[in-house]
This record gives sequence, structure tokens and C-alpha cells, in this order.
Amino acid sequence: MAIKDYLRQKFFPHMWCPGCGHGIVLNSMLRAVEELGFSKNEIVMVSGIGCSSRISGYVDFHSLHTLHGRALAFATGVKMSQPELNVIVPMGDGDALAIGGNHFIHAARRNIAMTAVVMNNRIYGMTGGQYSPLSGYGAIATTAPYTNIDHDFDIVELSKAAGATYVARTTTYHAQQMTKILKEAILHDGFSVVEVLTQCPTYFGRKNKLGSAADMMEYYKKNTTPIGSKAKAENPDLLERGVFVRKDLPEYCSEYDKVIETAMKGRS
Amino acid sequence: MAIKDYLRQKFFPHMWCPGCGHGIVLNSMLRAVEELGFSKNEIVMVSGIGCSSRISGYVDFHSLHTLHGRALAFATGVKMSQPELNVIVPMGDGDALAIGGNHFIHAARRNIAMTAVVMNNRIYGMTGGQYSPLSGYGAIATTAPYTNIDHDFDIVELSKAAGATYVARTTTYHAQQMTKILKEAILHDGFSVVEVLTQCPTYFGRKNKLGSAADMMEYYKKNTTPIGSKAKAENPDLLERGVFVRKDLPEYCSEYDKVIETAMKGRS
Amino acid sequence: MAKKKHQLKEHRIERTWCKGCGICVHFCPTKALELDEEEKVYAARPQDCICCRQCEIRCPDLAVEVLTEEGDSE
Amino acid sequence: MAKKKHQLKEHRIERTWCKGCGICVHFCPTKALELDEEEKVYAARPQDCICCRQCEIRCPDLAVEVLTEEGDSE
Amino acid sequence: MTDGNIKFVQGNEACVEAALYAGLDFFAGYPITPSTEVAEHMSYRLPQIGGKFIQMEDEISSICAIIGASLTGHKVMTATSGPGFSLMQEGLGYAIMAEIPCVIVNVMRGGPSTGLPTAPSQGDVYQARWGAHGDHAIIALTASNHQDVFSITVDAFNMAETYRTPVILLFDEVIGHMRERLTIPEPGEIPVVGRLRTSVKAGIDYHPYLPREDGRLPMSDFGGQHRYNVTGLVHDMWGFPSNNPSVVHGLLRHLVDKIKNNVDTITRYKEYYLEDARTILISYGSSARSALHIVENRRARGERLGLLELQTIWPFPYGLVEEKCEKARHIVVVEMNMGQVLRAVKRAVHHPERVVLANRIDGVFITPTDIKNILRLIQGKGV
Amino acid sequence: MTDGNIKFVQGNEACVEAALYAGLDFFAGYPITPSTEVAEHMSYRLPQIGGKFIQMEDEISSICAIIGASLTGHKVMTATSGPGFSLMQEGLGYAIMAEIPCVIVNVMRGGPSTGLPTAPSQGDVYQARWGAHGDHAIIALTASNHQDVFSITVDAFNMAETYRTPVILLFDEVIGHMRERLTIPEPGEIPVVGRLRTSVKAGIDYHPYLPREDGRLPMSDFGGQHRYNVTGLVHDMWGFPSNNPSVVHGLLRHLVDKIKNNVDTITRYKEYYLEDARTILISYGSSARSALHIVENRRARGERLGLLELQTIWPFPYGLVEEKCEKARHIVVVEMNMGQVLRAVKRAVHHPERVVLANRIDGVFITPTDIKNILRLIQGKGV
Amino acid sequence: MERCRLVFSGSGGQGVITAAIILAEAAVLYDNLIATQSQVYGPEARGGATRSDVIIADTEIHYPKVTQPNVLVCLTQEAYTKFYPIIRPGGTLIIDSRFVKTYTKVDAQQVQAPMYQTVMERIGKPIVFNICMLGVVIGLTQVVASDSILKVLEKRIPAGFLDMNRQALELGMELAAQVKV
Amino acid sequence: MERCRLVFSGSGGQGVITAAIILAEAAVLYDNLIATQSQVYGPEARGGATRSDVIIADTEIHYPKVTQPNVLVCLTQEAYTKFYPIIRPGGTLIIDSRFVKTYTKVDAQQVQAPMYQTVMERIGKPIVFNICMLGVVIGLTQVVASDSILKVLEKRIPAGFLDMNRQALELGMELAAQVKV
Ligand SMILES: Cc1ncc(C[n+]2csc(CCOP(=O)(O)OP(=O)(O)O)c2C)c(N)n1
Ligand SMILES: Cc1ncc(C[n+]2csc(CCOP(=O)(O)OP(=O)(O)O)c2C)c(N)n1
Ligand code: SF4
Ligand code: SF4
Ligand code: SF4
Ligand code: SF4
Ligand code: SF4
Ligand code: SF4
Ligand SMILES: [Mg+2]
Ligand SMILES: [Mg+2]
Repeated sequence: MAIKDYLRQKFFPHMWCPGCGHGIVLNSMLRAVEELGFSKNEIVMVSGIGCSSRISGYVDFHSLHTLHGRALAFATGVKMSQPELNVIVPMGDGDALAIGGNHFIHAARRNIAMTAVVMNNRIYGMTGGQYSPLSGYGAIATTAPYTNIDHDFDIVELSKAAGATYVARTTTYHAQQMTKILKEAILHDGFSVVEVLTQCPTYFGRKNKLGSAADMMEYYKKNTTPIGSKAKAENPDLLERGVFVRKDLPEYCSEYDKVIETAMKGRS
Repeated sequence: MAIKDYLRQKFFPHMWCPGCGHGIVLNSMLRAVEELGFSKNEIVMVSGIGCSSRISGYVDFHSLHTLHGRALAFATGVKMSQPELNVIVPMGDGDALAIGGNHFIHAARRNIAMTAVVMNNRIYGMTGGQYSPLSGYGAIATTAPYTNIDHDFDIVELSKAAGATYVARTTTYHAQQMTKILKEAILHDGFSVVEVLTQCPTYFGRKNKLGSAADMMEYYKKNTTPIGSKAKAENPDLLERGVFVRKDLPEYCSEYDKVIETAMKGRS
Repeated sequence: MAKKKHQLKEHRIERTWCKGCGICVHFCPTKALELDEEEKVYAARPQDCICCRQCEIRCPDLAVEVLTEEGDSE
Repeated sequence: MAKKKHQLKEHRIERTWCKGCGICVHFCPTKALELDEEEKVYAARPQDCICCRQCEIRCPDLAVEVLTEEGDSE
Repeated sequence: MTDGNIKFVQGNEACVEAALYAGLDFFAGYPITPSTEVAEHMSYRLPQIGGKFIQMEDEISSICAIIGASLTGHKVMTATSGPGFSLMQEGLGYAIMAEIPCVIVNVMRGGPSTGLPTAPSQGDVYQARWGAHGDHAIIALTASNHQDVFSITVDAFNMAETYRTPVILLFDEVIGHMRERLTIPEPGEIPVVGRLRTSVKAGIDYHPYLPREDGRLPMSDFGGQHRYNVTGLVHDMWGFPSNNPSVVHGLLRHLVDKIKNNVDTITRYKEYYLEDARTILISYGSSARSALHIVENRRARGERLGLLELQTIWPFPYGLVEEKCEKARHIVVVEMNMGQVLRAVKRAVHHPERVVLANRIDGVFITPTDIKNILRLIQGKGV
Repeated sequence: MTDGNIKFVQGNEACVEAALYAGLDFFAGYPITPSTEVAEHMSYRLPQIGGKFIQMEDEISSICAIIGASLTGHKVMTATSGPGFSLMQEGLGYAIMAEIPCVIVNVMRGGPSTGLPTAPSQGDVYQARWGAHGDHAIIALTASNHQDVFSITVDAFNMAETYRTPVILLFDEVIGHMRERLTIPEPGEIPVVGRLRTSVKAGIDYHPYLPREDGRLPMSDFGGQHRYNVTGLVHDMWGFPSNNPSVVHGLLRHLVDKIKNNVDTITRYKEYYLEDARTILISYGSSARSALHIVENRRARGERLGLLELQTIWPFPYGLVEEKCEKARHIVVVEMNMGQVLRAVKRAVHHPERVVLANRIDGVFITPTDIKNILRLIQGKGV
Repeated sequence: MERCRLVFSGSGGQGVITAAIILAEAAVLYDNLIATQSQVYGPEARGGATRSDVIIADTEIHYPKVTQPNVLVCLTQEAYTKFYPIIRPGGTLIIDSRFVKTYTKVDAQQVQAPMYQTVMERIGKPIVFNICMLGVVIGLTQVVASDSILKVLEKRIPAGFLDMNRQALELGMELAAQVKV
Repeated sequence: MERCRLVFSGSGGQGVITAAIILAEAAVLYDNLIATQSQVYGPEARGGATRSDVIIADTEIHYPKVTQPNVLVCLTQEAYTKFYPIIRPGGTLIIDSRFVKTYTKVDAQQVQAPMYQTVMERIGKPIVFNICMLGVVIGLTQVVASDSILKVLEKRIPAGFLDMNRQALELGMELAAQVKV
């Protein structure tokens, strides 16, 4: 199937700003699904609220656009009640880790098979540029006019510590890598987290004088490096990209199947 | 001052069950405060809801008994508005890491100076023995009659990943160590987490056939070891005790003072 | 997706979708693309195109598709 | 807190607070303590007490205090 | 009816058995007194029938999870009490807006706030109606004994499916914790409304939000042949966001009218000796037990006392109450709050000045004596 | 009054300036349309005066944080909209129970659920009253222009201190986002009620929950000389948990009565041409602007039309409405919901059948024409 | 039959509530009677005196709490002190002579049975103390058949422990018989 | 004065809303008039046509939205298509000749000013396009004094950029003067 066949084309052009990285995530995600050869009916896309979360409206899958921060909780209900469905959960950084932080760590802890794609633009895009838990120390935002004093989470570290069994990071510049990682993540039988650094030129870019969308992507190119690269050893400020965790651990729904087995045995 | 002078003695004997480890935490905590020589008016104890959270009612400090899971959010308001106060936040494992998980990681991320004491009895004591995010795979609870399939958080790892600048673990058996750690944690200028393994003989102990309160403490003795000990190298199943993280990073309230400085300069 | 180099057939551009962000223009290794005065992209130098599809995969508006002789973009 | 060994004066036991959990009894290194028939602790063998205060610091009900000659427990 | 069908259980367990009878196979919840036994029994019972139980990290995620599971075609429920019910309001509003069948049990305890966790109260009646933001309508049911808990719980599931809406079961601590006899009906004895699935074939445009002529909206399971959108935003008949004023108006009116226009069908109640009653007690839930105690007592003495026991609280059966109270000289609302159903009753009847309140708000289960004292007062007999 | 005191601002900013005027120095919040500008201005303004702003991880923690900060003796506020207000209900109940002065701004948007985030609506009126679990009372205020937003915001802080209670400011999208002139009063021009602190000396038994004869409860700052307990459980006069029935009864009645018994003092309203009005419009918030537009228009033509603009919504001024409407032939409630204040007005007046609704629920700001159409209808002139 | 209102009281670990449930369940499931059981919950139930109310009748029970019990069981001194005043005049007040000293005259038959002591002497397992107490109750009141109690125990208790429970129940009935004489 | 109702429309980045605010603020702060400004929010405002309403008057303004503007500014074709029907008969419709082609007759004075082109030619910075537009508006309507606009600009804009803005404003007034002739 062509990429565009996975789109709900009647809603295009989409609502995102010119140059918004969220569109590149959509682009890569559809390529991943297409390359995996999934049928549209096998996929449920569950999202929260935010610019990023609008992605679910644009794809011709089963789509569930929920409440700010709560996508993973809804998704847990979808997945657990119908484990054969593939559940993809695109999330904003605020959505995933501000209001939604608890559901994030708990989904990771349970190791329930779904793919959380954290579209990290380091800002609340939808509400107009307030700082997020990913903005980072020193950033400017509409609610941090004197620069931000909040430290940011390391999404990879947090996901690992919480128990995610697949954890990766990539950027919108590295669209090809993104597709590859998303494919792996979707196939992974457990909770997978893919952090995508993505540009919000309208708010994060403008407030922090980072130039155009393309400039912001150049930044991703220059300031990231594959995990364990020589470059990283030389320049520890570089941010690593790639797959940080990939491990096999019993998945939650299959574990519950065993509970059912035990319970039914006890009965008969 | 004698330990008992820090107590609201009229509420004794307290409501905890015979042998409940929460009382030992109270005991050690008062010793820590006493040894530090704090006056009662300098300390605010903020707690949520749970057996553990009742601790705040027993101490003759300023005490704020809040909502299930929200203690750190209330405490953030107390501390930030009045940074000279010492804020101690005793929490249940469910309180801190089930419903309250988000406030936990965000308080850690901000590095706001307060001491979260997670009284980890691996169960919801107050409501009668349901599994918590710390019960661990294979445990029995009233809501896990066929054994629990949820993996548990590693509180130390999670606190670290979220940004806590002081992280320690001890047990009710190691009451002396607990006092020492609590002293350090209270003095630490940043967000400190102290996980205390503590027995709930009534629910966790009984459901999981772990014997008496003393037996459960024996278990802590046998199954824990100081960080980096030889014993650990020989038996990786041992749980480490001690201080895992101790680092200096600007504290949130002092950081905000700088914001104020900038803002006031801009004005004058 | 194209692994080896293909022969360009056409840049299929959805003008109404293109928002003129310039990402494709910026990252095209051969500078084959440009924005017109209405800030929509067009293939200014199609002959330079090496069909690497960088424009296609990075377009946030899914507005450009690189059609090659093999027609393998579908 | 007592660092060196002291001379025992008295085990001050708050009987109404003691819930008879047996923790102090179990962990007393010299087995100086016992529960009575009402399940309250008492110093069965005070002469054996080495004033280590393990009972005091581990009592979940803050019911036992080890008073020594130096009176340094205050 | 075989012996095995008789049980001696708590109200909370009766509710669980009824949910299973109604076809529930997914439950997500978070423990809270006095509703915890619902989750506990579910965790034990569901896997026995191949259903799923999950204890979520809080109440917010619990209601979200059941909404997700409902969309895959399952019958779902969560259970909580005051503080947890407050936390569920956002999710409840979502279920209303997205028209998701689900059942939310609130076993009421003393409020406000943490209040009196283990004491009986009926203080959440108005919160059930207005706890979520924005205009909306809601169905809330209750019962006063375990057999009724059973049938009203089945009703709740049936109404959730019929109207594609969340339904609230407002029980209370006394009902939840007390044990008494329950007879599990044979399969088929109480009708069970199944999920209405669309008959639209794959490939043909399916409208998840287009009511049929009978007002019902057939669903299509996630994973099935129809892909559509579900959102808490105002949406069109395909489920896609819209702010077209006529679409907005149409949707909001539909959400309210589908319930208000069916108040008669939704109303469940019981009546005792109303025909000739001069004084009518109106009550619900556990309070109705104390009320009935007094009524039976006084009737034995020949007093013309009757009881109207409401099982449907919302939409409030104004018409029914008006009609039943037409000839009464005194109407006494018996409840454990400061007069919540009282407000509605006063709106319903012709002579609001005839309505008085017999209540308790101190955490003590209202006694027949409490009611007797009020009866003496209104009969002019003093205390 | 100097020129520097005149500003051209959004209603949200007017609210911020008023809060500062009232002595606010701590704000915690989480952005949400259409209230976000409150947080944004706060983040800019507070550090300028040495106050503190914190963006929390969500709305739940925001309300919790301000309660914590209030206890250390600061004046505090948070701001949100529909979904966030739903999430705050548990914390709001806590503030009610623990009697913590604080102000919660809800800039209403279209509901239910995510609804219409950027559209005007007044759908949260009843949620403000009943959104939290358990019996309770609440103060909720509103305003229709920025000068009034200013003074009513100061009032909100004053009432929060006077009654030791959370106060809700129910603004709406139109008021929040629109810009118009605001004159900042000179210090002292509007009275500001400070925190009432206990005069009990250190070492003497202080009762945080023992009302004085005038009903007020002096506070003591955390960190100060008096250590006491604060809890969301039912508590005694020292703040310690109690389930003694008479303590429970006393506390719950106190929480409600301290507000209900002061309805006259709490009531704020404006009236236009009511003396001889045959038709009275009753409105509030931005809707009142459209209503006033029509009234001014019709008065110019000599029609006997008047407007009662409510600024206190809860406790509802039943007495005031009854009195003002006594002689009216028609009463038209103008609001942007399905008739929430309408319900209260119908309870208030002698002839509920004379009350009609002029409303809009489709996300469009109600126009003078909408009201005109209703007026034509009730005057028998058709559409 | 006459409506029988019972209040069982004691401390947390004594199995008072379980006993109450067993009695009421036996009445409902095997004696075709109507019964309700309720109890006091709450943190205070953790430390202090627990209480469970049972009503057994052959007509509908509406109000399920007991204000004046015909039968009051007090297994601790604290429970006795708290609850003895509510006994219905002429009712039966059952106490264990090891744990409770009666220190007042009440208008009721005060039955002081050495239940704990007997159980310890004859069975040696304190865990069946509550079943022995049930034996005393049904022995004195005949409100439920002992067979019905046994049927409930069979459902609830692992086969290996059944004998011990049966023994305890019989012991209780013996004690009751002695009192009666 | 007569009540002046203006609608400014265009696309996101054109500074339409800022211009509207500046105008209204100037009226209130420096011309002692009464004014309201409002705008349409929402995700759709991100992509499509933005709109801001301004009313300027010397008496109280209650209803703050504009249904029929006297002055309508359309800076994109999309905005023109969407909004031209609402112009008050006899009103003034201002468009930029680069971006908008008028394709219909309206009962209004249609002013086609080459604002963008002139700004680019004479100043070279597209950022002051909106201020030039304001110049046209006040030039045509005299609703607010140009000095008042300048005073607002002084408050809002870093000193270094002020000149550029003043120039743009004057350019706009020039364009208006040409039209008028
Ligand atoms: C309960 C609740 N609180 C707040 C909001 C307002 N809100 C909508 S999206 C958003 C944050 C968006 O940021 P992010 O999640 O990073 O997504 P982005 O828009 O940047 O892609 C917020 C705060 C809401 N809709 N619901
Ligand atoms: C919002 C809310 N949800 C649920 C509860 C019920 N509840 C009270 S304490 C508790 C858990 C207690 O467990 P934990 O935090 O581990 O403390 P412990 O009692 O074990 O010390 C729960 C679920 C509540 N009070 N409020
Ligand atoms: S505001 Fe930022 S995140 Fe949102 S669409 Fe625009 S660029 Fe993307
Ligand atoms: S239930 Fe467990 S945690 Fe609670 S008091 Fe008893 S032993 Fe302690
Ligand atoms: S990247 Fe896409 S949207 Fe941007 S200019 Fe190129 S084609 Fe247009
Ligand atoms: S395919 Fe590659 S070379 Fe060709 S236009 Fe696109 S980016 Fe340039
Ligand atoms: S540890 Fe304390 S409570 Fe336990 S037996 Fe000893 S004195 Fe009593
Ligand atoms: S002080 Fe030490 S030795 Fe003495 S009784 Fe206590 S535990 Fe035993
Ligand atoms: Mg973001
Ligand atoms: Mg616990």
C-alpha cells in the first residue's frame, strides 16, 4: 500500500505549522507500518491531547483521541482487552511526562506490549509555548520568561528505570533511522518507548532563537551521535541516538493469560 | 529533648498493628530529628493517605495530612513558599509510587529540598492488603489471589533516573542505619529519597506466609547487604542498603531566588 | 524503499499540502528543489535529483513524493 | 545515643503502649526480655541486659526505653 | 432454582456477581474503602471466566482503561468511592462525550474530602449529576438490598448499552459491606442487553455517531472492519472534531436528550403502601431500609404511612414523584446527607412546603428512631 | 489616578493584576486554554514582586501546592479550565474540609470533556457547586468586564480569607481573552482582607478549627509558634481526626453554614433599570454584555427592560432574585449553557413559569440578536 | 421464630467477625432463615474493639444493625466495657472467663464460659477459639443447627482442619450445656 | 465620534493580531477612547485564516464582537474569501494587492494598497508589514492619531527597531493618502 493510503486525506493539509516536526514523525510512522505490512484494521492508535496527539486523527487506523496525559491508560484497556491488536501511542513530551508521567512509568513497569512514541519538542505546543518537563534548564518559554530553572527528564533513563524493555531515541533529521526503530518497537513484545526529538519552530524555536525548522534539524544532526560512538567519547555533550534497551521479558497480557489458566483450573 | 517529647502522646498507643514496621520508622525518624537538634517549629511533616501516612499525626511538628498520593505536591507548596522550613514527607509505597508516582518523579526532577521517606511494605496496608507497585512478581494479595504478575519498581533506580540528588535504602531491622541516613537526607540540600523496607505483618506477611514481624525483620537482615559488599558480589540476589546517590546540584528554591533577582533587576 | 539509485520520473508535489517550510529544499543533497513565490516547493533542477528521497521522507506535510522509473515508491 | 556500654538503671516500659509484638524480645542479644501473660513486655533478666538499646530503637510502639546510670537516654 | 444459586454475601460481592451475569469481562480499578471488595472479588472471579482484571495506578487510569476496553467490544466497569470518584470526573465526561458504554460504581462514604472513610453517607448524589464539567446528562441508579443490587446492576449494564453512556451505581457503605442472602438468577431470568453492533458492511461508510431512528447508535469494535475516530472533542457523525455550530448544537442536545427523553424507561422504583398513604417517605439505598422498617411498623398499627423507594436517582423521575405524592399531606425524604434528593423532590411536587427532611450527616447509619422523631414532629407531637 | 494605572489587557491579565493587588504571592498552575494567560502573566509578574510562580506537573498537583503554600501564610491561587477543573475536584474538597483560603480560577470553555477548547461557554456553573464529593458549600463569583474582573478577584481573595475557604472565579473564554481598558486602583482604594492570625501566645493551646464568636477562624502559619494538624478527614477543633458523631455533625454543619448564613454579605450583583422593568434579563459573565447591549438599546426605545447581573453565583442569592423579580412579567435568563442558572432562578422566584431561557450551546458567543429573538417570542411576536 | 439479634465483640485477631459470618451464613444457606451480618470498619477497628452484628429471623430484615442484642458476646475486657450497656434486658451475655472480668450487674444472663482455656487444654490451637464460642452461642440459643454450621465450615476450611473445628464447636456446645444446667 | 468596528484578517505569521491590539491600545491609552479587541483562538487559527475584531468608540462597548465591520482588512486570499461578505455596506475593505485578488463587487470602498511590495522596496523587512497596514487603516479612517500608535510602539518595541516601525507606519499613511485622492 502507498503511504498515503494510510492517511485520512480529507483532513489534509494538516493543522500543524509549517516545518513542524510532528509531520515528519507521522511520515516515518506510516513508512514503518507500511514496511511491516500491517493491515489498517490491526492497528489502534491512541493519543492524548496536544499538537502531537492530533496525529491519530490523520491515520486511517482505529483511532482513539483521548485526554491530556491519559493515552497510555486508555491504551492499556484497549490492549489488555484485545491483545492481538497493535497499539501505537504517539505522545507529546508534556502529555507523556508532565501530566501523564505516572501512566508512563506504570505502563513501562507492567511491560504491556505497546509502543509509546514520545514526540519531544521540549515545549507545550498546543497551548502556545509553556515550558515542559523536557524544556531543560535555561530554556525560554511563555511561563519561563526569565529562563527555565526546571531540570529535564532523561526519557531514556526514566523509561529504563521504570521497566521498559525496548527504549530508543532518534530525531526528525534521522527519519530513516526513525522508521527502522519504529518498526522494531512495534514488533517488540513488551512496552517500547521511542523518543523522537522533533522541532516546534513556532514556539520552542522562536522563543529560543533557534532559526528555521531546517536549522533545528541541522542541530539534531550536529548534536547527536550513535550510541557508543567515538564522537561521544570525544564530546560527552553529544546526545546519543539508537536503541538503548532491547530485552525479552514476559509481556503483561501473556502473563495474564497464565492467571486465567490457573483460575480456570482451580474451577474445573 | 527526649524522643517522646516529639510525640503527640495523647494519641498513643498508636493505631498501627502489633509489629508494624511503620512504628520503627517513626522511632528512627524522631531520633534523627533529635540528634540533629531541630526545634519542633522548624519541621513540617506532610503525608498522604495510608497506614504510613498516619505518622504525621503522631509527631509534634507542623503536620499536614493530605490526600492519597499527593503529599509531595502539597509539600512543594509548603517548601517553595517558605524555604526555610524543613519538610519531611513520609509515604507509603502505594501512596508514593502508585497514585503518587508522578509527583514523586517531578519533585525529584526539580530537586526541591525535601525528604521523601518511602515506607515500603509492598502492600496497601490501609485498605486491607491489595497489591502495590512494589509487591513484586509472584506475591499474593487480596487483588492478586492467583499471584501477582506486576513487576515492581526499583525505587532507587527510579529516583535516580528522575533526578533525585540523594537516594538511599535501609530497613526496619537496620534502625540505626535508618537514623543515620535520615539525618543525612534531612540535611541534604535537594530532593532526597529514603526507601525503608518495612514489614506489614497483618497483610503482606500473613498473605505471603512470612511469619511474625520479627521474622520479617530477620528476612531484611539476611537478604540485604551494604552497597558494593563482597556478599553482594557472591550473591547478586541480595538487596543493597546504603546511600546510592549523594550529589550537589542547585536546589529549586535557591534557583527560584535567582529568577526573582533577575526579574527585580529588570524592573528597577 | 529505494535502496539503489533509480531514474527519476517525477516529483509528485501536492501543492495544497506543501506549507513551504523549506526542509526539503534545505536538505536536498543536490539542491534540486526550490520554493516558488507562493512558497510552494517545485523541482527547480530535476536533472540534478539523485532520487535519494530525503525530501520525501522528511517532508512534514507528506507533500512530496519522488516517482522513479521503477515506480517503486508505491 | 549510647556509644559505650552503660550500667542499666531500668527498662522503662509503657505497658499501655506495648502491643506485644515480640520484636524486642526476638532481637535482644542477651534474651533479657520476655512477654508476660497479658502479652506485654517485661525485663525477665535485667541482669543480662548490656544496654545496647536494640529493644528501644526497634520498638514500633516506642514502648520501651533503656535507662542507664548515666541517664543519657534523654 | 438450585441451592448453589443462593449466596450469603456483601453488597459489593452481589454487585460483582451481577456484573458477571450481565456479561462483564473487563474491570479496572484502584482500591478504596468502602468499595474495595468489588475489586477484590473481581480479581478472583474474572479470570475464572476468562475475563480480565487489572489494578491500575490510580482511579484516573482506571476509568480510562475501561473506556479503552469498552471500545474493543467488552462490557466494562470500575468501582470507587468519594475521593476516587472525584478523580474520575474528567474520564466520566469523556465517556459521556464519546458515548462509551461503561458502569462506574461509587460506594459512597462520608465526605467531603477524605471525610469519614468507613462511615455511611449518601453525599455524592449531586456530584454524580454535576461532577463533570460542561452540560451533560447522566444515569445514576441505586438499591437497598442485595437482590436489588443484583438486578439494578444488570440494569446498569443494560442501560449503558442501550443509551451508549456511562451509568453510575450509587451504593453506600451499609449496602456495600453488609452481608445478606442473594439468589443468583438463572441465565435468561433477567434480560441482558448485548452490545449493538452495526450491520454496515466493511467498506461501506459507517457512522459511529449517527443515531438510528430508534435513537440507538450501533457500535463497531476496535479491531473490526470499520475504522473511525473517537475523541472527547465535539465531533461529527464520523467522530472527527468539528466546531461547526450546528454540529456542536446537535451533539450536545443529543447527549442530553437521549437520557432526558427516556426518563420513564430509565426510572426504577419500588412502592410500599402508597395507595392510601397520608405521609409518604421517599428514600433510596440503605436509608430506605430504615424507612421501610418504620413503615412496616406503623402500618401494623394502622397508620397511613407509605414508602417510595427510588432506584433511579438520575435522571430524576420528577413526574413519578409528583404523581405519587399528589395526595400526601406530608412527604419525608429520608437520606444520609444535607438534603440532596430533597432538593429534587421539592422541585417535583406541587407543594414543596409539605416536604421535610429526615437525615443524618454524622457518620451514623440513620435509624428508624431518627425517622420516628421526625414523624412525631410533623404530626405536631413534639420530640 | 495616574496614567500608568490604565492598561489595555485581556481579562486573564486583569485577574492577575487584581490578585497581586489583593496580596497574592504564590501561584501554581498548569496551562490550559483559555486560562493559560493567567499562568503566563503570573510567571512574569510574580518574581518581579518577590512572589513565586511554579508550573506543576498537572492540575491536581497545582491545587495541592497552593493549599500547602496557603498554610505557610501566603495568599495563593491557581487557574484552569474545564478538564483541569474536573481534575481539581478532589483537592478542592480538601481545601473546603481543611478550611484553607485559596482562589481557583476557572476560565470556562465548551464542554463536556475536551469539548470545544477555544469556544465560549458557561457550562461549569453546576460543577462549581457540586463537583466535589460529599455535602459542602462553595463561593463562586464572576464578572462581565475587566474592571469588574479586577474588583471581583480582589473580593474573591477577601472572601477566601474571611471565610477560610476556597473561592472559585468562574470566568469565561470571552472575558479571559478579550482586551479592554483596565484601571488599576490605587492601593487602599479597594479594601484588602489580610490573613487573620491568631493572637494566642506560644505555649497556649491554639484551636485552628474553633470559630470565634464572629464565626471567623484565626490561623497560624506553618513554621510559626503553634503546631497543629491539618487533615481532609473529619476532625476536631485541633485538627485531629475524629469520628465522634457530634464532632462530625458540628464540623459539616459549620462548613456549610459559614457560607449559607452569609449569603447576603457574599452577594455581589449589578442592576440596570430594574425599578420599572416589566421584563428582566438575568445574566452573568460575558453573556451579561450581550444582555446589557440589548437592554440599553431597548431602553433607548422606551421599552421597560432591565438587567440583573449576578456576580455571586454561589451561594445563589435566592432572596435577591426573588425580590428583584417580584413585579416582572417575564424573566429571561441569558447564559451559554442548557440553563444552569435558569434552574436556580426558577427555584428562587414565585412564578417559575415566567422564567425563560435565552441561551446558546454551540460554541458561538451569544449575540444581542439571539436575545432579541427570545424577547420577540415571549412578547408573542413570533420569530 | 423470634427474631434473634446478636452482637459479637472482641479484638482484631480473635476471629469474632468470621464467627459472626459463619453463623449468619449457616442460617441463610442451610436453615432457610433470613439473616444479615454487618460490622464496624475503619482504622480504629484495627487496634481497638471489633464488633459484628447479626440478625436472624424468619421474616424480612430491613434495618440491619442491632441496637439491643438478645445475645451479646464479649471476648475482651475492652469489648465488655464498651458494649455491656446495650444488652437487651433479659438477654444473654457470653464472656470468656480468661479475658473478661464482669464487674457489674446487668439485667441479663451472664454466661462466663472458660472457652479459651478449654480450647487450649483440649485442642491446643487458639485458632479455633471463635468456633468454640459459636458452639456456646448455638448451644445456648439454638438459633441455628450445629449441622448447618458444620456445612459452612466444610465449604470454608481446608479438609485437614475440619476435624479440629468440629471438635471446637462441640466443645462449645458442651460448655453451653453445662451452663444451662 | 461614530463607533468604529474593524476586522483584521490574514494568516498566522502576518502580525494581524498584533496590529489590532496596537490600534486598540493606542485608542485607549492615548486617545482616551473606549476600545475592545478580541480574536479567534484555536488550532484552526494555527493553519487557516486569523481574525481579530476591534471596536473603538467614545461610549461603553458591551457586545465586543464585530458582526458587520466598517473597516475590513484582508491580507490573504483565504481571508478575503471568508470575510468579504460581512463588510458593512459602504464600509472600507483594505487588501494587499500582492496577496489578494478581488473577484467580486462589494458595496464598499475596496482599497487595494501595495503594502507588502512597498514595505519590501522601501524598508526591506517583511516584519513591519503589519505596521504599514496600520498606517493605511489610520490614514483612511483617522480613528486613532498616528502619534498614539507611535507611543504604543515605543512601549512594545526595542529601541533599535523603532525607526523601522515609524517608517512603516508613515509609508502606510502615505499609501492611504494616495488612495484617498
Ligand atoms: C487536563 C488538561 N490539562 C491541560 C490541558 C491543556 N493542554 C492541551 S495540550 C497541552 C500540552 C501540549 O504539550 P505536549 O504534550 O508537549 O504536546 P505538543 O503540543 O507540544 O505536541 C496542554 C497543557 C488539557 N487539554 N487537559
Ligand atoms: C484517591 C484515593 N484513592 C484511594 C484511596 C484508598 N487508599 C487509602 S490508603 C491506600 C493505599 C495504602 O497503601 P500504601 O500507600 O502503601 O500505605 P500503607 O497503608 O501500606 O502504609 C489506598 C489505596 C484514597 N484514600 N484516596
Ligand atoms: S505549535 Fe509547535 S508543535 Fe504545534 S503544530 Fe506548531 S510547530 Fe508543531
Ligand atoms: S495493616 Fe500493615 S501497614 Fe497497616 S498498620 Fe497494620 S501492619 Fe502496619
Ligand atoms: S518539506 Fe514539504 S512542506 Fe516543506 S517545503 Fe518541502 S514539500 Fe513543502
Ligand atoms: S530525492 Fe533527494 S536529490 Fe531528489 S529532490 Fe529529493 S532530496 Fe533532492
Ligand atoms: S517491641 Fe515494643 S511493642 Fe513489641 S513487644 Fe517489645 S515493647 Fe512491646
Ligand atoms: S538494651 Fe539490649 S540487651 Fe538490654 S534489653 Fe534491650 S536489647 Fe536486650
Ligand atoms: Mg511538546
Ligand atoms: Mg504500603
